[in-house]
Amino acid sequence: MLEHLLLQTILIPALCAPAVIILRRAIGKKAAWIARLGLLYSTVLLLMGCLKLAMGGAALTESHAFAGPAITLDLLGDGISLPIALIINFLCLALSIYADHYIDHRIEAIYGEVDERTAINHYTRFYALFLLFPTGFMGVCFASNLIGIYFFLEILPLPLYFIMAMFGYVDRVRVAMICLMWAVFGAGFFLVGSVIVYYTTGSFAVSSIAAMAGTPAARWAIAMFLITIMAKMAVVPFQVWMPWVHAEHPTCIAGLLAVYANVAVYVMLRLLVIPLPGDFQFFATPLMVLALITMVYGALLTLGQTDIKRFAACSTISQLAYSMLGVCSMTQAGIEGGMFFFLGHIMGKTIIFSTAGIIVYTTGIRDMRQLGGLARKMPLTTALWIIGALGLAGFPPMSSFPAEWIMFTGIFKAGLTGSITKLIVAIAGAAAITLSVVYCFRSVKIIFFGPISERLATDNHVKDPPLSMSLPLFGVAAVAIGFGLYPRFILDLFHQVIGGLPF
Amino acid sequence: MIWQLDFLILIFVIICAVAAINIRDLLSAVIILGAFSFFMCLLWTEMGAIDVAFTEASVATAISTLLFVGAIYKTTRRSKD
Amino acid sequence: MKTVILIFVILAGGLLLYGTMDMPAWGDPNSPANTYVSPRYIEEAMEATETPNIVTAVLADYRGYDTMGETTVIFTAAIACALLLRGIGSARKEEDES
Amino acid sequence: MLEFIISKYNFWFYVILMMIGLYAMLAKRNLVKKLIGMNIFQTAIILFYVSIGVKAGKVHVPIIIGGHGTHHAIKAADYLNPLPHVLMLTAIVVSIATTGVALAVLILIYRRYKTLNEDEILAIRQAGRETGA
Amino acid sequence: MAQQFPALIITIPLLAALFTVPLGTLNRRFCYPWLMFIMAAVLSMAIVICGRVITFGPISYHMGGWQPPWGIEYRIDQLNALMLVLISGAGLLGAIYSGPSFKKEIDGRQTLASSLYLLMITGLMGIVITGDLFNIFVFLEIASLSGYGLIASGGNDAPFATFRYIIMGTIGASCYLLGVGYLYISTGSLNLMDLHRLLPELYHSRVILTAGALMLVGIALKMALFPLHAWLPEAYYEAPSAVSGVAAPLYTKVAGYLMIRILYNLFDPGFFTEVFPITTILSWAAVFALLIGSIYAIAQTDLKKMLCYSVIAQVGYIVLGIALANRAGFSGAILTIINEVFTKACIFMATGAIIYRIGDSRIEHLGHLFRRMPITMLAFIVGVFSMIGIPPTCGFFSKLYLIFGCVEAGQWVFIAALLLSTILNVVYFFRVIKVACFEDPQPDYERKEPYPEITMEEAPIGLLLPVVSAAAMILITGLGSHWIMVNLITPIIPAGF
Amino acid sequence: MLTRVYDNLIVQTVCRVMIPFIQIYALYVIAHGHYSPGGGFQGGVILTAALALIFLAYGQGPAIRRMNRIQAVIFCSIGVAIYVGIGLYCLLAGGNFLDYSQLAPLLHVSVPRARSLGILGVEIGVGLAVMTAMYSIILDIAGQSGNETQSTDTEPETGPQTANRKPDSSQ
Repeated sequence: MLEHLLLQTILIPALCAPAVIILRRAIGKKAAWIARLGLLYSTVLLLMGCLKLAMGGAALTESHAFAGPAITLDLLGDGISLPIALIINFLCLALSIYADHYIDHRIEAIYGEVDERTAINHYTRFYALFLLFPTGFMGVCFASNLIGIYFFLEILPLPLYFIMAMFGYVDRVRVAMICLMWAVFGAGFFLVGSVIVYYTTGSFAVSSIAAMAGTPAARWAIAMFLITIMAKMAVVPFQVWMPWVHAEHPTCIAGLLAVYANVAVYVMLRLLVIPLPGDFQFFATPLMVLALITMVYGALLTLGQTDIKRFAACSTISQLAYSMLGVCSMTQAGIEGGMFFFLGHIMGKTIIFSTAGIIVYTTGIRDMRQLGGLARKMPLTTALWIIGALGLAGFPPMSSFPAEWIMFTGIFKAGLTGSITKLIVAIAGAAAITLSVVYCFRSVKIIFFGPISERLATDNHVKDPPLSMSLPLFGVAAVAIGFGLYPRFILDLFHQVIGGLPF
Repeated sequence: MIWQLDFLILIFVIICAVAAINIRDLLSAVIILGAFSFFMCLLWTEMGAIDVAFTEASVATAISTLLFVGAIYKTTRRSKD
Repeated sequence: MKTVILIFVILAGGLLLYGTMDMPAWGDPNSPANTYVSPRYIEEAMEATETPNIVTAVLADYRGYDTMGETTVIFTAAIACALLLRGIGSARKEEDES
Repeated sequence: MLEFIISKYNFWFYVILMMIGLYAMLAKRNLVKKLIGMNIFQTAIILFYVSIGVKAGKVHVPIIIGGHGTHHAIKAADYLNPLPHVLMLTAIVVSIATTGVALAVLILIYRRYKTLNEDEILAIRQAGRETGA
Repeated sequence: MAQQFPALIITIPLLAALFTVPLGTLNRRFCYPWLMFIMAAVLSMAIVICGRVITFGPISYHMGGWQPPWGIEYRIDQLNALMLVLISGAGLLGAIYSGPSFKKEIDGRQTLASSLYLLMITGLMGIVITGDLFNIFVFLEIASLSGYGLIASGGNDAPFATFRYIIMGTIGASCYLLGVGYLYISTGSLNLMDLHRLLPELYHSRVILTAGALMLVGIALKMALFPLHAWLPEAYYEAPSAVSGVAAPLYTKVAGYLMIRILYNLFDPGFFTEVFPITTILSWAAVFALLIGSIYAIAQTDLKKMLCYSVIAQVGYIVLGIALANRAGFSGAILTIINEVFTKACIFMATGAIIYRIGDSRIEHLGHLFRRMPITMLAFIVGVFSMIGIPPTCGFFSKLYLIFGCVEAGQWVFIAALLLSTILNVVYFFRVIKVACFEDPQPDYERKEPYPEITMEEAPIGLLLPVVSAAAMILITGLGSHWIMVNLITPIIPAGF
Repeated sequence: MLTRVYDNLIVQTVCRVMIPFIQIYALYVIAHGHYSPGGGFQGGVILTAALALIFLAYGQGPAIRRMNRIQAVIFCSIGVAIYVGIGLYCLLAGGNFLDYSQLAPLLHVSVPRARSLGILGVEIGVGLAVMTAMYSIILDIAGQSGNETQSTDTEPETGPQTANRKPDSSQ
């Protein structure tokens, strides 16, 4: 079972997708269980991989022929990629359960009352597309050559485009196109970067990037990769697409969209920070400043939102910058914290966005100002939102708290011993957290407390959603809290790789 | 193979070719094309390629001209250039 | 437009003339074309095929495959003309008429 | 110099002929003229090939003298090169076949546009497209 | 018997074409199953030949039992075998497709069209299988003439488009023939392998230079390479769907094959890169082709016209790969040929199916198509992904290898052009997908009333099956590209790369 | 069009006299292709000329009565099929495609003789194919088409010559 573990995790969702489509006539909606079981299986696999690694096992490496003898698909499961892949896969699993009712609701809202057959077609189409996400994410996590990473980065925008255009909200087709064009734009630069690497080192392996340290080509390659990464992460000059895309997609993939954007920080760590610390130093400070600007900008943008989905969307811009700040700080603690924050953020974002989806699902209202006082009618939802908000704000039981703590102490220490910029960045960044605290708690207050409107009070539909929607989110919350209370499991794994870096 | 004769026929061939593409009446042009083919046959016989000449004589001067004339009768024989 | 084409044609002709400069002289019996492959046809054809007309022997035997292609070309042309200028499948009607 | 000219002039003539054909194919606006040019063009190539096979001096056409039952040694130098002739038989057939198909197409064109002038046809099509859209 | 397959694979479709006419005179309905049966037989033979070539190495077959260079030789290496499989595969798809398509578009003339179709396949296969330069010309003409006939039988403006095609095609074939003549006058041979052996001594002869240039110009005309492309879009646009669904994938690719043969098998690779650097010109022409083709494609409002222009762009990819003259570029060119055959077949045939149902192919008329013809559109999208180069399809791998080729050659401009054309591809294809999938997207998420009732009206199975199989082949060749690289492409990379 | 001159007695009489000679000459050209210039192609074209002469002198109707368009195409396929068939027979007999030496056992002759006969066989095929193909092309291009408007089916040959058909039928 553990043989070709990494390849299995990539292939199983990819193989489940056609199965879902093919079997839809025979088993109807139960076809979605194929997706869920497949994801469950790969999650278990990854968990076993992580445990093996935690108990002192060696990093997993695999090599598979891909396209001709010159290009192979090399996979690497080490201390960073395995836990990240585990969490992402777990989120996919949780969302695949959550999506069940939600997507029914979207089909009804968009396509009206449709007959059984069409409904099942739409439903299974969603799941088939959904399964491409885990394929792409696992691939990006594990691939250890540039072509592999490019390959999987190219896959990712496709399900996004189609899911968005089929099941999204206002003006969804145009927004989907925006998203796709940004992705193609980014991918092009990534390819150019890879080609530069290949040209100078003669190989696409990530491990060979280190060989170009100190050459002028290294800077060019870094610049190319950075454009891709920043476009994906919606760092300030490239942030235009994010509020649109994040606000209008169906919320059942919200968490995955957060991963889609945020996984770029992992790519940055893998391709730039670890192999080329020296050359990356040149870019680190400007990037930190950019990250800081993005943090503040995103937070202010969030404060101004009244739309419940846009609220979550804008907060993503700000939150993404935290992990980038951590990784760009070029300190061990900063990087570990940044990566850990990445995990905390995607879990928190999944919870809060999905809860927003629940609210839209039950009330049909997106404007926060029309909501209020929902706590009495929807206690479970309120709990979920609060947990999510705590996660975003970085409050103690959640995993983002230790993450921010480690990250900022790391930067702070580096600032005290050396560069004054880092000190300023650390202080400013910590101050920016207060902004996120403000918007988080403001949202809780507006939505769940205060007076309830007449319409909502009398509406019988406004109640806690079916358990299949809330339970997976509680599962995610439990994991987030678990890591918040016991961060060592992940951090130790991270440390296996990052501890060896020369900072 | 006498090169002077050869040269002379070639000149004729060229004249025919130029005339064929410059005459405005298409029917005449086609007939001149037939003459062109005929001179070509002569040239090839003179070069020793009797089989080719025979074929050219039967095809180009007969069938090809017939086809052209037939097509021109079905369409138009006027041309602006 | 015609001037452009004329210039183009003259240039192309110039290229071709340039190519002829290195050609073996016209009628040179020792040119590669006359000494490499074809002598064997001349020497062997009579013996191998009992056909004095070497052109026929080469046409239908040594390079008989080309000739098959040539016949196919004619057939293709006939079919193409027929396809374009008549609605076939109306064979019966035409037979009635004749 | 004269020798050089004599040794090459045949090739030059074929080039001239070919260019006449090419010019007609490209510059003439009448479609039949284009076809005439095409015929000249192809014939020029055939001329070139036939010229390849020529051997100066006293040589026979490629038909073995004595006909059937000859057993004296046959010298290759005594006969013309038959291969270009063979190739050109095929080329002539190809040329007539192409002409046939082209003429068939030409008739269809005339049926549709009632003219054979390329410019007029283009104008008709342009007008048709504007009214159609 | 299997060692006679090289001859049979040509003669069987030829004989079948001959018998189609009497058969169709008996009853027009016999033609369609007959066509499919023959093409299936040809495909299976091509696969057997391909298998034999992979296991036992190149096959040499002497026509009439005469030794080359005196007789005509068939020399089948991996490249020929691959092309045979591609041609017969696309031919089979087209044959299946031809039934409903001919019935709708040229009803009453199916007999002759079927016969001509088989002749076209014969001609194309004859071009790729033979090892004799003049024989290539003969089969080139068979393929061209049948193509002229089939294309001219299409829409209203088809004859005029065909006439231009005839003029350009004849110039191209004549240039090729002249090039062969130049080679013949300086070597005395017509056999490809034999010439390859003889030519290196003559590399500095002006005759050989002119011969190479002439043959390449001729082939560039036939494949509609950039400055010589003007005839193509019109001709393929006007052709009947079944014809454009086969001609668009095959003609330009067969010409690409010929270009590979001439550049690297007839001459040594070094000749065109060093002695006579025509590859530089070719690669720039290719770059312009792929940019200009894409730009023209964006400007079109008609789906089929757009695809015709994208054929020009794709020719650019193939020629670019060939002209880069290195291992990766060469592999990329062949992968592009493979991928393009199925991609073009898929999307042209899908477009034909759309025209069959909708009546025309203007992009603004394609709304709701995804709901009306879901399977066709799904296949179409797979084809589009392959055109753009999105991973699991073969188009991704071919583009990847092309980029490697550019890297190996150190041509950064070309990489930029490739990426730009990819983005242009995305623009023009997603415009279609957008209209077809998500026409009039509702701005209001609270929408309650259903969409207007749209009933599914999928194309008939005869049109659907080839489209879907082509889409499946795109995915299969994509996933099997490793196998293709190892077994088919690596053995034929010319020595000297 | 080309069929206007029906009543030109002189032309018709000359043709009636000429045509058999032309045809015999054509057959001679085909058969004697081994020994003199000529062969299937040239002979076939001359045979076409004979048919074309009928077409020119008597009009389309009589020509079509001798051989109609469908027959022309079918005979053309038979002609090519003779060629391919001889090649295929050689293949089935154990040689390569078109290896005429395999005909020797069948015809009980020596190998060179077999090759010679094989050449004759294919020349006959070529002659038949070329004659009918050229004839078919001439009929299509120069003849009256019943298909002016590209309708899906051919109407019977109509036009002014139908009136002239009666006197012709006595020919």
